[in-house]
Amino acid sequence: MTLQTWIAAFLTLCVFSFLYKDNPFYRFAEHLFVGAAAGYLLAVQWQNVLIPNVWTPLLHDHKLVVLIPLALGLMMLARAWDKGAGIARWSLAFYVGIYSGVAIPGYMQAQIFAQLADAAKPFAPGWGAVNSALVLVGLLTVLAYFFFSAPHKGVHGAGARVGIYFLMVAFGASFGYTVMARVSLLIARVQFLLRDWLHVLPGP
Amino acid sequence: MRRGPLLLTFLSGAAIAALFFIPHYRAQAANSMLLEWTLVVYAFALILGSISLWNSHARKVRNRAEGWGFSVVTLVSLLAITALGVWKGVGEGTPVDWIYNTVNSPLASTMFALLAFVIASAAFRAFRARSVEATLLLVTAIVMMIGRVSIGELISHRLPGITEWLLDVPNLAAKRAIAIGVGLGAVSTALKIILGIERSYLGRS
Amino acid sequence: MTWVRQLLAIDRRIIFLLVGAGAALPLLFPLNLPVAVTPRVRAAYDAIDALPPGSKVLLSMDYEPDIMAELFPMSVAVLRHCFRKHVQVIAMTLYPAGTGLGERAISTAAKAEGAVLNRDYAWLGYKSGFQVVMIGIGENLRGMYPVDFYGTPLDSIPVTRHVNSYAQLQMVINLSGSSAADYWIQFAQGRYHAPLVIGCTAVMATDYYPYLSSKQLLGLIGGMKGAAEYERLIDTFGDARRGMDAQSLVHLIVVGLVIVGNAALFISKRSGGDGGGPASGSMTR
Amino acid sequence: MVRSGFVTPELDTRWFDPARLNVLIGILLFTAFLVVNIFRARAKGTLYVRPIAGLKALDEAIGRATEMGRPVLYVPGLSDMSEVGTFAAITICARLAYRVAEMGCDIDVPCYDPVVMTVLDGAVREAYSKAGKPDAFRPGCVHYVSAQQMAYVAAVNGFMLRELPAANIYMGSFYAESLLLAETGARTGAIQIAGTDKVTQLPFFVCACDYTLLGEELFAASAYLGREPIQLATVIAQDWAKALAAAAIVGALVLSALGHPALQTWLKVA
Repeated sequence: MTLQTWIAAFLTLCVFSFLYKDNPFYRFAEHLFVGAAAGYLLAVQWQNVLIPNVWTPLLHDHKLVVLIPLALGLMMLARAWDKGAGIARWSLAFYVGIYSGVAIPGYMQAQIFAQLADAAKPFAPGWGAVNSALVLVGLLTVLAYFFFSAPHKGVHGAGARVGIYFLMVAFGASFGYTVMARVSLLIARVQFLLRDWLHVLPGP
Repeated sequence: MRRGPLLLTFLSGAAIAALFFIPHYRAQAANSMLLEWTLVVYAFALILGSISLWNSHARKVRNRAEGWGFSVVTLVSLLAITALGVWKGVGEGTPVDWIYNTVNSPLASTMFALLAFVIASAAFRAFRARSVEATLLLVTAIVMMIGRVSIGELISHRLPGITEWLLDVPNLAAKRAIAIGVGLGAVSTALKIILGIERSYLGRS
Repeated sequence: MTWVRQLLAIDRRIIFLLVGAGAALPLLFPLNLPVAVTPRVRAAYDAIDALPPGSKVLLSMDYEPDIMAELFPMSVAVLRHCFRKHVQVIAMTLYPAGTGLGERAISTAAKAEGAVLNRDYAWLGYKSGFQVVMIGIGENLRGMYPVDFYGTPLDSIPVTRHVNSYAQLQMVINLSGSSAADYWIQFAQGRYHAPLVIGCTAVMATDYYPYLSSKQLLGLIGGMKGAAEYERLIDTFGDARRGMDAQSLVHLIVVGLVIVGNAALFISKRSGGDGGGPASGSMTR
Repeated sequence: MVRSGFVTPELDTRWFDPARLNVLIGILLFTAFLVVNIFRARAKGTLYVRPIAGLKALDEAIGRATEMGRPVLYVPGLSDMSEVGTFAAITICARLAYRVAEMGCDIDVPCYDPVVMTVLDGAVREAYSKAGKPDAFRPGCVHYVSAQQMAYVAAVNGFMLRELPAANIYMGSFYAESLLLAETGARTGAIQIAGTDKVTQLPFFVCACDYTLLGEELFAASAYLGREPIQLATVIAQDWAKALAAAAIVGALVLSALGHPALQTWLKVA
């Protein structure tokens, strides 16, 4: 446990040293990280995909249909040689085809229709109506900003200008929240150094 | 030359898009099977990627390029962890799990934590109210940063309400327009691919 | 106005020190400022609170250690709430490195609330492939997870015995720091109409407001602050609430830096200075 | 299919889900827009798409890199082939590599996703041969770095500080790494151009880069760069769909107010 904490603390400080300037400690941590991450991901794919989805069904359950993805995968590997580019193209074609096919109804349903239906619901009563109207104005003007087939002139131009203001408020909101997220992560790191490594904070 | 792969893209894409509309249990089983196949293809692509990584660092070591010693670190860790993972597994309590928690996890968390510092420095030097737009962005950000944490409430009881309104009205409107626009962009790109209009992924621009 | 120029040219490392101190000092000397509960977190709490005892929820904890600061305290808080309400939890993760964290979150919460494995919750562990798993559960849970994390068949576990797909679940809760959340909306909610509550990192939170408005999401817990609010709602004091003082202070520092930076630039411009170097960005239309 | 379980769900044997009819109609309508505009584009030879400022800067950036004899760094986003931003990144990379090959400078493309790496490697190779300089292609210029986000950032940051690329171009889907990359790039004094459909990250790119393509502009850019009529046609088709969406919202609101909620109900996804 302590060895683990010490190594983790050392690596944490290696990365923080980057704030001072690029240095051999950071460079060491960077290269270790790249190798460790690649190795980990490979091992995970081996244990969690290749074994259960290829090895076991093929050798234990004798499901020959598994030969198809296996072949596609091996064809992908052909890319390691320049001459294999043509072979690997088949695997890419399949892979890209599947994800495009999933995307079409997926986006159409969850991102377009669901949002349209909600945007088209009747205004809330009372003061809520003002907010509903503002949301509608914002929606239409931002759509106008992202309208590419006409120059930003006249009514369309004015709409696009209002749209950009809405966009900026939304960006500002994201921005504030992002700062919040990053600060939280820093706090947790400091908690680790002070509590788990140096023991100057009481335990959880 | 590329007609075959283009046809394969069309068939696989059209099939899986059609399966969305077919609730028949056999159709749904086929749907899952096709998706599982992509996982296998990805796993092999990752092997390919790791070969690329290996080659680029091995080249540096071979040529004794500047900082080649660091590349040795990458090569050794890549090889050792892959071997350990394949041999002993990656689940709870395995050596790879221990290495992950000791090396990968603190390194990744600390890289994330660097962001807080970088943001603070950028806040001082780069976040400038140069125009009406930039000013709006900054003012909103400041209201959010103060209004969403405890200190905001001590300053004014209204602040949390204002932040909620900003999120619920202007933010919602803009994010919704973006969701619709990006959604259409996504559908359009996917259609272009399936119909063979977009072929850059096959190495043709 | 040389002092303004000097201020603008300040070494970034001084700013780094300031931020570091801002994060560390409140941890060492806590003030315990109050945490206000925001409506979306309350909505998430209310949605879970309204589940009758014996209901079943699917909890997917889709994150890795790098962002656990935000999501781990949230997981513990949500789990404790479920256990207290005698809501049965079927927990899983879509990240291999999330397995250890998920298990730790469950055991922490179970110990605190006296929940028992298989009677009050089941732990399914990791399964690869976002869309594959989400669609797979809609079709047949056992196709994805024939056994739980410990190798017990799902039929031998009281919690999962009668569960075959989203149809037998009262709610899906997803705590994630990635596009996994989008896919849960697209598939679990969009395709299979499961009632959905999401907890995410603060970065992602603002993007989900349209889905709250359209009722695709019943509630939203955003970041460590959201977790702290949840901790307050269930009346516990965890790591999220402990970090909130530091959060306030560092926010104040960042806001101060923005204001000072802009003010200094303004003064230096008025006195004919060059504004401390070129603008580092321009807004593109 | 059901292997076990006390609950045997009724097996669905329907061949069409009527509740999803609206989605199907939406897709067919959009496909029609696309086809119509492709024909229009073929007939006219070109279609109007408003200029996007950041794109002009791309040529400038490559020019500067050539003058300085330093490489161009192209970061194609940190996502996989299931994300459309990645496709835009691939198209833009192919066009950019063509210009780079023409001007005779060097490009480096570190990849996050191995499949994307395979694709980009092919695209860049092809761009070099199209530019008539297949021998100038440096094998390994498109390379895999890491599919772990922060390991990727650590490596690319290191590259920026040591190799000092003259231009850093970020196109595609970006997440937490955006500011870390863009800030380090700004420190090295490189020209920086970014474009992403991930709105959360835009403020950071806007602050730290010289030019930024906002959201959808990324998709339009990939079509615009080629100036091929067919590609532009897709941008116009999207505009038509946006106009229709706006009209549907307003129409549904008016109809509901007049007591006919049918359109609003129809839009609802079951």
